Amino acid sequence: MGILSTSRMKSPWLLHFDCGSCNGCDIEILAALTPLYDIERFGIVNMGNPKHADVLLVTGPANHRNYRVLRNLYQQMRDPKGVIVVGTCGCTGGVFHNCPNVLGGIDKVIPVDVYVPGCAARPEAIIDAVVLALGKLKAYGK
Amino acid sequence: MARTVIPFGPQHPVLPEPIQLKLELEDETVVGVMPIIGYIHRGIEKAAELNDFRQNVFICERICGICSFIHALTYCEGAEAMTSVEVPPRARFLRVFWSELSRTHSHLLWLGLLADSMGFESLFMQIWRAREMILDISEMTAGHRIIQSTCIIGGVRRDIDKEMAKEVDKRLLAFKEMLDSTIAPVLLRDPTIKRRAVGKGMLSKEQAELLGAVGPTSRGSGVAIDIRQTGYAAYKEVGFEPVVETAGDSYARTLVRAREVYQCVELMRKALSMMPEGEILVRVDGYPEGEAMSRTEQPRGELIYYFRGNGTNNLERLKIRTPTFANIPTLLVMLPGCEMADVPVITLSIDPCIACTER
Amino acid sequence: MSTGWLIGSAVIAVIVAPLIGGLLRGIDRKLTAHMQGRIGPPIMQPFYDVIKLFGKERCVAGKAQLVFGYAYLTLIVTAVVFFALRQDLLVVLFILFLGCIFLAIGALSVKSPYSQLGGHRELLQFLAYEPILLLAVVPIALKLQSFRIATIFESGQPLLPHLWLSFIALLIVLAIVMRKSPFDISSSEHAHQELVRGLVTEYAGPYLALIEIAHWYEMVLLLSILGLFWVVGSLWWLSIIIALGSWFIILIVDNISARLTWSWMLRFTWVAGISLIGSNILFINLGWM
Amino acid sequence: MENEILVEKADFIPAVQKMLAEKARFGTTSCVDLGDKFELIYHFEPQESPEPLTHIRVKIAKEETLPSISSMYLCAALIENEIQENFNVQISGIALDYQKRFLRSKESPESALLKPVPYAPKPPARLPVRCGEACPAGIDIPRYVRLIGEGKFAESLATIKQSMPFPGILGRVCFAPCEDNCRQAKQEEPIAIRMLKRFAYDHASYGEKATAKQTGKRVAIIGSGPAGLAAAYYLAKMGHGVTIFESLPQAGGMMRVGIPSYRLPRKILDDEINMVKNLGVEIKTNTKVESLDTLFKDGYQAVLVATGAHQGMKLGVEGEEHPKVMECIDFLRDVAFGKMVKLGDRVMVIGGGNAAIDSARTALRLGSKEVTILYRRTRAEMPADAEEVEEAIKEGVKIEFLAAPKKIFSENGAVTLENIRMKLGAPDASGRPRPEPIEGSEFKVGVDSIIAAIGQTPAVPEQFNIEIGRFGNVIVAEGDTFATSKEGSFAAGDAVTGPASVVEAVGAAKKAAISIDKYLGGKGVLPVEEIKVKEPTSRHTFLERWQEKREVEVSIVDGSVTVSVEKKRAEMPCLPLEERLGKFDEVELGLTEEMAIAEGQRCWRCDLEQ
Repeated sequence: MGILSTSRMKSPWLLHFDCGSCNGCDIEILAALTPLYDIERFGIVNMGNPKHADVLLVTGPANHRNYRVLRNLYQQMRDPKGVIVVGTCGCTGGVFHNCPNVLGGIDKVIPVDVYVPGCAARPEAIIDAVVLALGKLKAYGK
Repeated sequence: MARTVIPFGPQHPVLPEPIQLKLELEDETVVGVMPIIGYIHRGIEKAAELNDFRQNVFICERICGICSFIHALTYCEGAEAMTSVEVPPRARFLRVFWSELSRTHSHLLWLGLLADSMGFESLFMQIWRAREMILDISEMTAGHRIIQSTCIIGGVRRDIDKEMAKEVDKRLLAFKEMLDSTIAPVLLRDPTIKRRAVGKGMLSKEQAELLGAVGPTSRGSGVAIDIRQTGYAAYKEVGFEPVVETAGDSYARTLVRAREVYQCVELMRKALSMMPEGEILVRVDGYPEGEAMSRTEQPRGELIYYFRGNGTNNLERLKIRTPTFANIPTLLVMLPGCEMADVPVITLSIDPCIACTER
Repeated sequence: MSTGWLIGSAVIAVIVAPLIGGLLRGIDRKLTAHMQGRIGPPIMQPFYDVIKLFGKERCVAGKAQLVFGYAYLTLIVTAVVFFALRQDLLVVLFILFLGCIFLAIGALSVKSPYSQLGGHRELLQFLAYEPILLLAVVPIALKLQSFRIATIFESGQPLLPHLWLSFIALLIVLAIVMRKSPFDISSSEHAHQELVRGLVTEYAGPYLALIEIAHWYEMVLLLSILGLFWVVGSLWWLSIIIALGSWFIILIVDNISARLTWSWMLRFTWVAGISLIGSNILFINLGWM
Repeated sequence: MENEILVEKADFIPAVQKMLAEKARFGTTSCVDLGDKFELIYHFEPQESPEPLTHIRVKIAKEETLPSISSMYLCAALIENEIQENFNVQISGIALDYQKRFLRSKESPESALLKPVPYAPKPPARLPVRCGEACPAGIDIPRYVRLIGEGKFAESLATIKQSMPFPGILGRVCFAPCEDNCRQAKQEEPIAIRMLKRFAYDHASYGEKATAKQTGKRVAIIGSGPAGLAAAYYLAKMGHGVTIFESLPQAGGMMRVGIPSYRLPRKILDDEINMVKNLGVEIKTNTKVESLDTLFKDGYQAVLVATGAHQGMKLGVEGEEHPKVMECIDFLRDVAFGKMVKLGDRVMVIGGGNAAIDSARTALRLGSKEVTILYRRTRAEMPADAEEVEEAIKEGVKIEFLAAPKKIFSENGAVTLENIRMKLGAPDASGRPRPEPIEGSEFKVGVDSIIAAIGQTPAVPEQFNIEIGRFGNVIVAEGDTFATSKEGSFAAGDAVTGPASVVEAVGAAKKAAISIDKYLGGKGVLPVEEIKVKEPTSRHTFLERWQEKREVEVSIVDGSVTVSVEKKRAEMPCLPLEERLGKFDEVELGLTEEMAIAEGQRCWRCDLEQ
């Protein structure tokens, strides 16, 4: 394992986008930053700038209005990058599957690497998912 | 510098949720603002017409993850009114308990975000650490950290026995102690916080009334509106008095919420101690017919549901008016004239919950 | 001191400075996390970040920005070299200023409104601290009758007892350069800011890494200038303690305050900084210090 | 649903206007698609929340256009936009059109909404508070208590001075109706408002600044008691020349002759009188006014009669003329002026008011061994201050409740008092239970002196030629103007109300001074000093919830005690009992700075929120 892939493993920067969730997962992502879970232990930082981020965390189902924003964000991110969907509704549509304005899961818009089910997903599960997504970053360029 | 238009959102780290504010800037002074909403519209009102009226509880709960219990409670109150169900008293007290639990965690979340938007990271961390204590209570009593999912039509699904009530009480006291020792002094005394919040985002009492502001936003301007005064669930028995500040700035709204956290703790402890023995759930027969309104006080303000049923399994119409929806127009008064650096603080000071607003 | 020795030390400075800077950033993040009740990232984290950024896809918003970014790094390194060569302190500072201006122009050269505002604020920030930094040199020169760093080394007496007022003013500058609360207005260390790290919004991948390294150089240079206040023969290690001590004070202040606005910053730094240094100069002239 | 109003499209706007006129709050609008029609339900909340909502229901055909109500209720614009988008209902003239991305559409007028507000925090509007309303002098109590809590003693004193001239006196002797009305008393103990007033006087100084131009008018005031002095103070400040006529050798009235010096040291009294003198008021002592007409002849344009109530009331029992029976008011006056009064060892005081307590405590200080108070009712009905009663009991005064004198006669060379036991009956006109004698329960007590302290009445000379009320000998004065039946003469204080308190006299004198100023052609505006302090922009309560323990060192004459002042009312440090007897030193020592600040911070600040 080269120093570059080690660094990639150790420094995933996050971008969080709320794609129409109920806030439940969003606040759990924020909670993962805070003292009890302290996601920064793993070098994970919430960046807020797609150009700097490595991992995109999406919550909620895609809808007719925001899927363009989501796609835009995804395209602005630089390789290597990974996408994690947090919450059941983002995975499949979940409880909102028959809502008129909902397209369905995030994977209808952009490719997804890791799915985190749960309504709302627990912070432990989110940290776990980020670590799983690192596998993709590690394998980049090989 | 000429006029610049800055798209504030929909994806922006200060806002956990997508709302777009098109800010027109002159140098760094905001001269115009245009909120653009609709990024997370899911069509829950329509979906509620497609589902069985009993299932709707679960979808209403997921209108907003922060105050999910109160959404479920409002739906249930309306549905119970339409099906003429009398909720057992113990269930009503338990509903008060979980409502206040939601409110506590929502206010703490907001206080944390406010500190963060001011760049006061260590205070943010402290507040969220205190919030974890509330989430632990939620997990202990309801089985989930944020979406309690205990309220259903006819009562509640889970009971809190004596032993657990004792434990909850103990934890609430510990929580209060933590607030007293770490958070309240900083919020009250730190000069940098005051510099960022005092006098920022002024909303006078007249404007608050004119714009129909609700909840802490209006209470921070001296309008004492609190729907809990109507005495729904068991608020009448528990007793309640709204918290009001008069200054009308961001700091006043902060204080309203901070004081409400203390009030919530008291209400929770009262609800648990006054709770009578008995059933927690009654059987619901019949289908919703006619019309009903139900109103509750969310952490952000007044929540209004309008129901119309036609005697079948499905509702004919469900209309939801959320508090943030009523509070967004106040941004048009508060933002113009402020500095760009104050935009996050002022925007947050109405505690926008976009997931609620857009349903 | 021989020329060869000096050149050797300059080479060492160019290599070692970013290492020290990165390490300090790592310790900074760890300490901050501990102050907030968290565990925090590993100390080597800044290096992981930078190496990872080098491995990212290249993307640049405009060629011009790239040029300005490189210019920033080059000028900062030049300033470090001049410092290591014990040249004129004024020259070192002016090279540093030039570098900072290039960074701001780089941010202003792209169309993104965040970057524009960030660049604008960087210039304001620059306006706030550069006069202080420049003025702080004057009392040193008054005391030693020379602007040369070598003179300070040769003087044989510590400057701090005479110039502690200027030293305090320099602490404010350090806080601004380290982008710490309450001064972190143009590109916050904290991500949750209204400008989304405005200044460097449009730098991505390896270029962001370069900017980051330049920041490390800048911080080490500033700390070294603070260290100059006590470089005397046998107690030379005190200068390192002083530099690290001031760095630690900045960390604590960062953790107990919120971010304030640029207008406040400008007022504060000018009033506090200039009055501190002004009174220092006055006292020296009166012979009190 | 209840409270629904069904309207046609044409009546819709008038219906909303009616809601607006009733100041109802707009809640929201629900829209239902009925196939060929839309039904829109506008929900309004009546002004008195929490009332059930009122609903205005209007049905329109799908192609019809409904007028927007956003010109009346701006907040409705958002929901109208939403309905327009979701249901394709046509609504015309929405003030804020979010869909078209304009802040205002062309047809809507520019509204107040879009103007930025001035960016300065305003102090919240102050609400009437119970303590302030209870104060006869109308002092801004919450403000001065807050200022002491903030450590701004001089500003606090100035606040008191704005509405009352004698903080030194009233800080010691006021019966503090404010404390009885303190909202905090319901849960904890009331704020020690009187002690804080005294503290402000003791720890800060105040210079009189605002004085109006001289008017050249002259006013005579008869009597230099609290009412006379306060009226003189205000009239002098309003620019009139004031002369006070006092028949006694020293000024001060009842404050000098009725209140013993252990409660009100003479130095404080003299200071306050000097303060009034420094404003240019002339005080003529040993001058008895015989007639009001001579005053008018001497060139006074107005006269204020503030003669007080110095006539002791008769006991009305057999043998009352016995030489060993003294009027309490005469007794206290003699003591005040340093006359030797011989009481003997056993003293009996009859009565239950403050005067009785004062007499008893004075008697103890004069060397009497056994002092007993005889009172017809029980302690709960005693009109004297509870604190005073307590101090008196502490000092060794005995109180015989439910007993009344029946006969006084000499027996074996000593005075003997025959008393009768009483029981409480039905409430009388004053609301207190009427004492009724128990037949056959007479008992005898041998004493050396008897002090009658059952009340006083005003004694107004007949030559004054002013109307005297039928009951209680009081002067008849008009309620608002304090004018008496004689043109140009006014009256205030105990002479009008009968025996009352210092603070009531001061409050009445203030109003009388305004009235006199108006009579003399002035505007009746009291000159008030502006105080520049930072007003609170918000009510920082949850301070009170801090469980912070504040321990305070309190030093008492020698040695020191640690008092925890957390949440508790400050306790006034008092002179130890053994130091009190035989001396007339002041008993209350005054709060320390830490105690006062802690006490000031304890206030709930009801003036900022109810």
